[in-house]
Amino acid sequence: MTLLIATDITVNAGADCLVDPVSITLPMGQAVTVLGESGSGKSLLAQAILGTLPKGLVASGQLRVGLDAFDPSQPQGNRALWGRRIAVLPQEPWLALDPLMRGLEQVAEVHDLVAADTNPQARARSDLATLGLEHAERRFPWQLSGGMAQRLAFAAARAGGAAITVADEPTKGLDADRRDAVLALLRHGLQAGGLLTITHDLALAAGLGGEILVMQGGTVVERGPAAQILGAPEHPYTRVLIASDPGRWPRRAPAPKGPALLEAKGLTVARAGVPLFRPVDFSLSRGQILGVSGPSGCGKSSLGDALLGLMPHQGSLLRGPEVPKLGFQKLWQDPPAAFPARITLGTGLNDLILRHAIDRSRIAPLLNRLKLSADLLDRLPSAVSGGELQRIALLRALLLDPVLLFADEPTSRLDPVTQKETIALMTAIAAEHEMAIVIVSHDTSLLHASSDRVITLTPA
Amino acid sequence: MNTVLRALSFRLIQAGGVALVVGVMSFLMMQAMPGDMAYRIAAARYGYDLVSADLADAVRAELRLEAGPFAQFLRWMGDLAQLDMGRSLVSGQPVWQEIAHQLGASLQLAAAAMGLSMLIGPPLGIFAGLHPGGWFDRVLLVVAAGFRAVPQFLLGLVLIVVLAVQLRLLPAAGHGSLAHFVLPALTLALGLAAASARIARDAMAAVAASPHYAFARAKGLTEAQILRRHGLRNIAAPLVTYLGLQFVMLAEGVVVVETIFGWPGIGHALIHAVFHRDVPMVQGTALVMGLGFVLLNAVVDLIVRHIDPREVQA
Amino acid sequence: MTASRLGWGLLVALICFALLAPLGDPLGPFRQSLTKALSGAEAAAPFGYDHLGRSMFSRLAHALRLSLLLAFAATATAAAIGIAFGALASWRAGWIDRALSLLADSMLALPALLMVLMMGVILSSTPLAFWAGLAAVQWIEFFRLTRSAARSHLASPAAVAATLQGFGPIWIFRRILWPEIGPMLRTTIAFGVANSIAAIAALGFVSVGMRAPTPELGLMMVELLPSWREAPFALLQPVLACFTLLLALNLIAGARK
Amino acid sequence: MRRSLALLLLSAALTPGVALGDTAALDVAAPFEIKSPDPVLSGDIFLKMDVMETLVNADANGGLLPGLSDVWTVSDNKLVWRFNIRQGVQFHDGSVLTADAAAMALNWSRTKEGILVRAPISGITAEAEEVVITLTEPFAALPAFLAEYRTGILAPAAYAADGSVTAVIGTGAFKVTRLEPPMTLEAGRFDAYWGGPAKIPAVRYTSVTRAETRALMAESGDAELVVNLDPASVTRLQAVEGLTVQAVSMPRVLLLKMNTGSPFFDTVAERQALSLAIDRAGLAQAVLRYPAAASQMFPPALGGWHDAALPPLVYDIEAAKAAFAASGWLPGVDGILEQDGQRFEVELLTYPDRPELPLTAAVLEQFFREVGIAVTINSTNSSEIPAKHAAGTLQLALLARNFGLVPDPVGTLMQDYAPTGDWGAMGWDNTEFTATVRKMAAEGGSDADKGALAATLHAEMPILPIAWYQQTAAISNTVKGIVIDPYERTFGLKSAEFAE
Repeated sequence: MTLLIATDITVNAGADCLVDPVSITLPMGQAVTVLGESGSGKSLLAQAILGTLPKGLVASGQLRVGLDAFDPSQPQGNRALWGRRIAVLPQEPWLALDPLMRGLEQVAEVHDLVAADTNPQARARSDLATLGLEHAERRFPWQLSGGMAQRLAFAAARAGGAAITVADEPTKGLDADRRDAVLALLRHGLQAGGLLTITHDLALAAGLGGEILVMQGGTVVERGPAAQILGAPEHPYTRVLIASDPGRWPRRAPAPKGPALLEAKGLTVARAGVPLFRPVDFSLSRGQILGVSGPSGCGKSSLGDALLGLMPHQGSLLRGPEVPKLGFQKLWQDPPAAFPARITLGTGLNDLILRHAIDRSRIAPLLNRLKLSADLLDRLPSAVSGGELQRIALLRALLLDPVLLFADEPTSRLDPVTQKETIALMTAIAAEHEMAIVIVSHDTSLLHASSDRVITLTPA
Repeated sequence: MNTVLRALSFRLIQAGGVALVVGVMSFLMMQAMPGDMAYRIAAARYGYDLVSADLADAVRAELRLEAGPFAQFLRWMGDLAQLDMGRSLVSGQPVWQEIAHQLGASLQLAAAAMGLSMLIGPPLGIFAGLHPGGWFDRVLLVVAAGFRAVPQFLLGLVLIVVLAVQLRLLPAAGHGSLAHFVLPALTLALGLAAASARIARDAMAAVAASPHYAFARAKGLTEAQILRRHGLRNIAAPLVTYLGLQFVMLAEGVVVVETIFGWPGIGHALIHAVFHRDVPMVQGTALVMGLGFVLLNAVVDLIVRHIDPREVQA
Repeated sequence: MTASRLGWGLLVALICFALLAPLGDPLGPFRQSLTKALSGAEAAAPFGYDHLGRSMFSRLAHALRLSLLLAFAATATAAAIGIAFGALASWRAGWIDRALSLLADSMLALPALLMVLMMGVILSSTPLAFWAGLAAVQWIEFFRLTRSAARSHLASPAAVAATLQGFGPIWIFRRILWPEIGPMLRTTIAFGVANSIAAIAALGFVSVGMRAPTPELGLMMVELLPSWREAPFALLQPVLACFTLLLALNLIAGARK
Repeated sequence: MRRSLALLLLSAALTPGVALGDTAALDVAAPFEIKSPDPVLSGDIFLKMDVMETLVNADANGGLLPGLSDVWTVSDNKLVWRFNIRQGVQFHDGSVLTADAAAMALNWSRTKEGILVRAPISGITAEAEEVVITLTEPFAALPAFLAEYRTGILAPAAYAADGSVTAVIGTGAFKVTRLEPPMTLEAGRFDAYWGGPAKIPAVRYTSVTRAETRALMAESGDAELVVNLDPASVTRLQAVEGLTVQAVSMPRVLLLKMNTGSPFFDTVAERQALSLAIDRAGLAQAVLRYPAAASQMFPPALGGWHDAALPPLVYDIEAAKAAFAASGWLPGVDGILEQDGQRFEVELLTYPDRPELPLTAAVLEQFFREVGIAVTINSTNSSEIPAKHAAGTLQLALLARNFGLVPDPVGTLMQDYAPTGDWGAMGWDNTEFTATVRKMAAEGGSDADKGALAATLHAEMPILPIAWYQQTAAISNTVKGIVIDPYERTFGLKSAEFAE
């Protein structure tokens, strides 16, 4: 049985065509996954089908859900689908739940108002029980863990009885464990319906199976069964995309061990007197890269702050004698947050040059080395892409001749291809400048591919 | 529960701070008081026609003004510590009684105005906030700015002339019957509604643009259901906080309306007390208004905490 | 944005009138000729005469000068104090923060009217009392705004990065904090000035503000109010001036990004 | 204060002070605020509302009439006065007015800076049906003093042990049913009133400070009687159907007080020159809006004191300049008069309680600048005038003075001009004048005496009269019998009635 047929869906902004004609067929019990990077048009495609395109964008094509036809260019008509025929999973479930409504009610109201069930409370209770959410009935969303919120949102989205589930980037910013949980959840939904997933996450796509469409620049460059696309990609872009999976990165050649820069013994960080993670031992010399992994909230960032001297630590931490005053620098997870938001990047760099009497002629070669165009410096941080901004942050740090760079999830907000380029550049620069890097990531394969040594923090 | 206790203890500390500030201000006032305080009080008591040097001397002796400002200040503060606000220097009535009557009248008027404004402002604001940038939103912005810019006495006069003098629907001024409430309350309410409409509009626009509002749509609820179940409760917290603040601003803004409509009130009392250098009255009024503010805020805190149990950042 | 531009246009027009009108004015705000009381416009007095035969044109210009000057001075003072204290409280934290916050919270509890009236007793000069009283009321808003903005921005990665790069607090204030709170301050200042002007006029109207014969908007209204049926245009002038001024400021403050 | 603040706020908010308006009541709106139930503070309102009465009454010309005392006598040595108390008078609480009760009320008034402290009284006692007042020296104005509101008679039950007044229990035609200072007084007909019950069932007094509001209340029919209209409203209300506007000349005078001890005003010539610089007619028309320019000290309302034969005060700016020049005041380079290097710069003190005063001051400032006098206006609290008078630092003051506080102006004259007083002459001492006033106070005086005093003031000008006041009121045509009394003692409520 075919749940949904979308034929020749396009998205236009005025005369610009943002998505070239795409057709999708979603059979019962099957997953269709649209794979691509930001700007590839994959989200617009989903929005065109749902009828949620932003103002100014117009869709065209034909849409058939079950036996009923809908016109994507008249999105008001699509509203009847929401909840009843198509369940939309929110991107960040903890934000999508009403913060002032208790868990059970968020699900029960859909049974009541959308599905017109006679006993909505009981139905909702059994939904929650199925997902192991008995404890969430009386709780507010902000009292739930991320995973619980995700399951609650899943239950609420599907309570209207929709057979089709649309999930837009359901694993954005999740670590491997959580990603697996989401995968299980989506597969659970697959038992009684169809699933359309929009993602850049190769592991998720592999796990869901079914059909995969690879999009680049608004065009589907390759489509086919999951095993075929992931196993034997044909289009060059698909190959680049698949090669950007950290699991497929080449292993780094170990750096020579020099004099120690940092020597940690029994090191931990305490908050309100309670240690965050079990004490760790490591030593680090110039040119080396240390990977740090661990579950979320175990104090990875705090460890970095302790290394940088921004936070007190417990245990012993010895710094090399020759470390200059501004020798320890940091890269942040969210690149725009690391720059003053209201001044241009050039102004900030100029202030830095004046402050420390840095030779201005060093900037041009560095821009070149980091593959950055000089006119980016005239822009505000918000007008520069995340990958470029992270490289400018690297440039900013390099101007101060650091001996250690603490990189806190430096690529978790970047697309896979950009992530690969950025990490490669960082490691190369570390070798050139004899700089040590401490890199924090939730992605262990990334760490293993790019570090000399990986330590894993375990909660105390 | 302990967050409630923490909030209440914060309000208690604030109450202490209020008493302290009032005390210091009163002391400064006493210090700044020119030497002819006795004359001023005599003028207030007996009328300007009757003030004479003899009367001033009698007042000075009666109130022990010779002791100097510092001694008086200590005396007043001492009384206050025993919860005695003393007597008005002018009328001789207990400050307590005078405040109770006048504040009561102000509060009645303020409550009526608030009630009326809440029927006008928030509904308009919510409607505009549901369609931000639409024609209604833009018209409301200008109309609200206009109403906030109209001097209240002018609005009051226009209302009197139209509704009382021309149409003879309502009494022009005075105090005592329900009908007397309508015009002054309406005068105040129009300005208040202009302000609360904006707050409601901004809160509604923010909530309507939030991911959870979009998710409610995705769940299949209709717009009316979403507004009722996910909109109103979420805008209630900022709105209630603002209305609490507005109530206090109202208590002082009411003074102009009070004089126009011949309404007894705290603003009126305060102006007289300050003008006549009736220090216990000024002190008592300031203290009661300040503590009233603290109390009101404590109540607002509790209501907001009930609506939105998330830990509010101080 | 058009509402905001309209607001700026009105404000600039009023300021120009207030500054320029007295330059070419032969009569001045005090010269009276009783025989011309409430009579209409003529070359020497383009807006007619008030109940004492004084030039409305001249009085209006001087009243606007006074209101604008007092309101801007009070708000500027309040902003300076509030921002300085707010930055100090969030920078130094600890007991300084707690003491300043308690002071602000306590003063916030006192109604503005009370503050201005009490200042009127402590300071003998009325304009000075307005300035001090309104500043004493308004600094709290700037303090709270700066403090909360500073608290979030001082903990932001950008501020930490600046510290790691060897920048001091002044750079952080100038490059990170100020550009963030600046736009918010525009709104707060516009509201502050509007509220000050309204307060000055309201107190003038209840006869506890500026004293006759000083030209002041509220006082002019109350003086001309008795003749509102004989000479509605005379009364309308200060009313319109006040309304336009407040409307301009409200439009500026209320403009949305 | 034992209850908590929270309780206060709640109870104040919930007090049902809300009752539907009683249309059967006659509404009076006036600017005066009720301060307390004590006649010494607010007796004027109780007297006018016919709630409280005095031993002696006065007619519209200031002539004395029997009040709660039907007849009074004075001993041959003029030191013992006997006031016979009217029989059959009841207080509102049902108790009977006795000489004891009256004496008690007067004695309490005496302890409270009432007017009686100004009379040379040695004792007030009750003997049978008479209140006996003994004096230390003869004092003819005593009955007039007993007509003043501060000597109003309340029942013994109205006084607490310390003499403070807790309730208004008078003998008037209306009995207080609600008293809420500072705004409201409501009173219902007192059926046991000795003069026969009033025709109107109830009266209500509302204090409304803004003149514009009062005028609107008259126009909208809210209040049947509105007193103290502002000048601009008078013209308008005259055109309103269903209203009658009454204006009555009253014994209140707008005065310019000068320090005759200062070098600016120490000669009669200088004071006359200053008087010539004032355009009284123009000022009265612009500020007061009625033709009330003072041509001499006493207005026509003060029969016997006003002398139509006196040459009226005139406005002549050139004569004023010439007179100043003759006195040695010559214009300096900037036009300001100078004498021996001293510039003619003075401070003019006034107060805003009466809105016309600062305005008048502004007008005077312009008049005086014309002749070369630089005036700085200081509009401040009224009490600054007696305070600066006492300190000797006063230069010029603008004030409004009522000669009818006591129906006999001699009381005011004694306070203000025999020889000086807080609200009268400053640094002026005319022994003959003083002697005459004192004699009149003790023994009473003839019209010739009064005329002589008025002539002296007119000639020596210790103070400059500017304008005479008028009492204005708007009366609804639905009521009959309202009286506008120049002495502000009554509205005539007890005999008024609704038309139809």
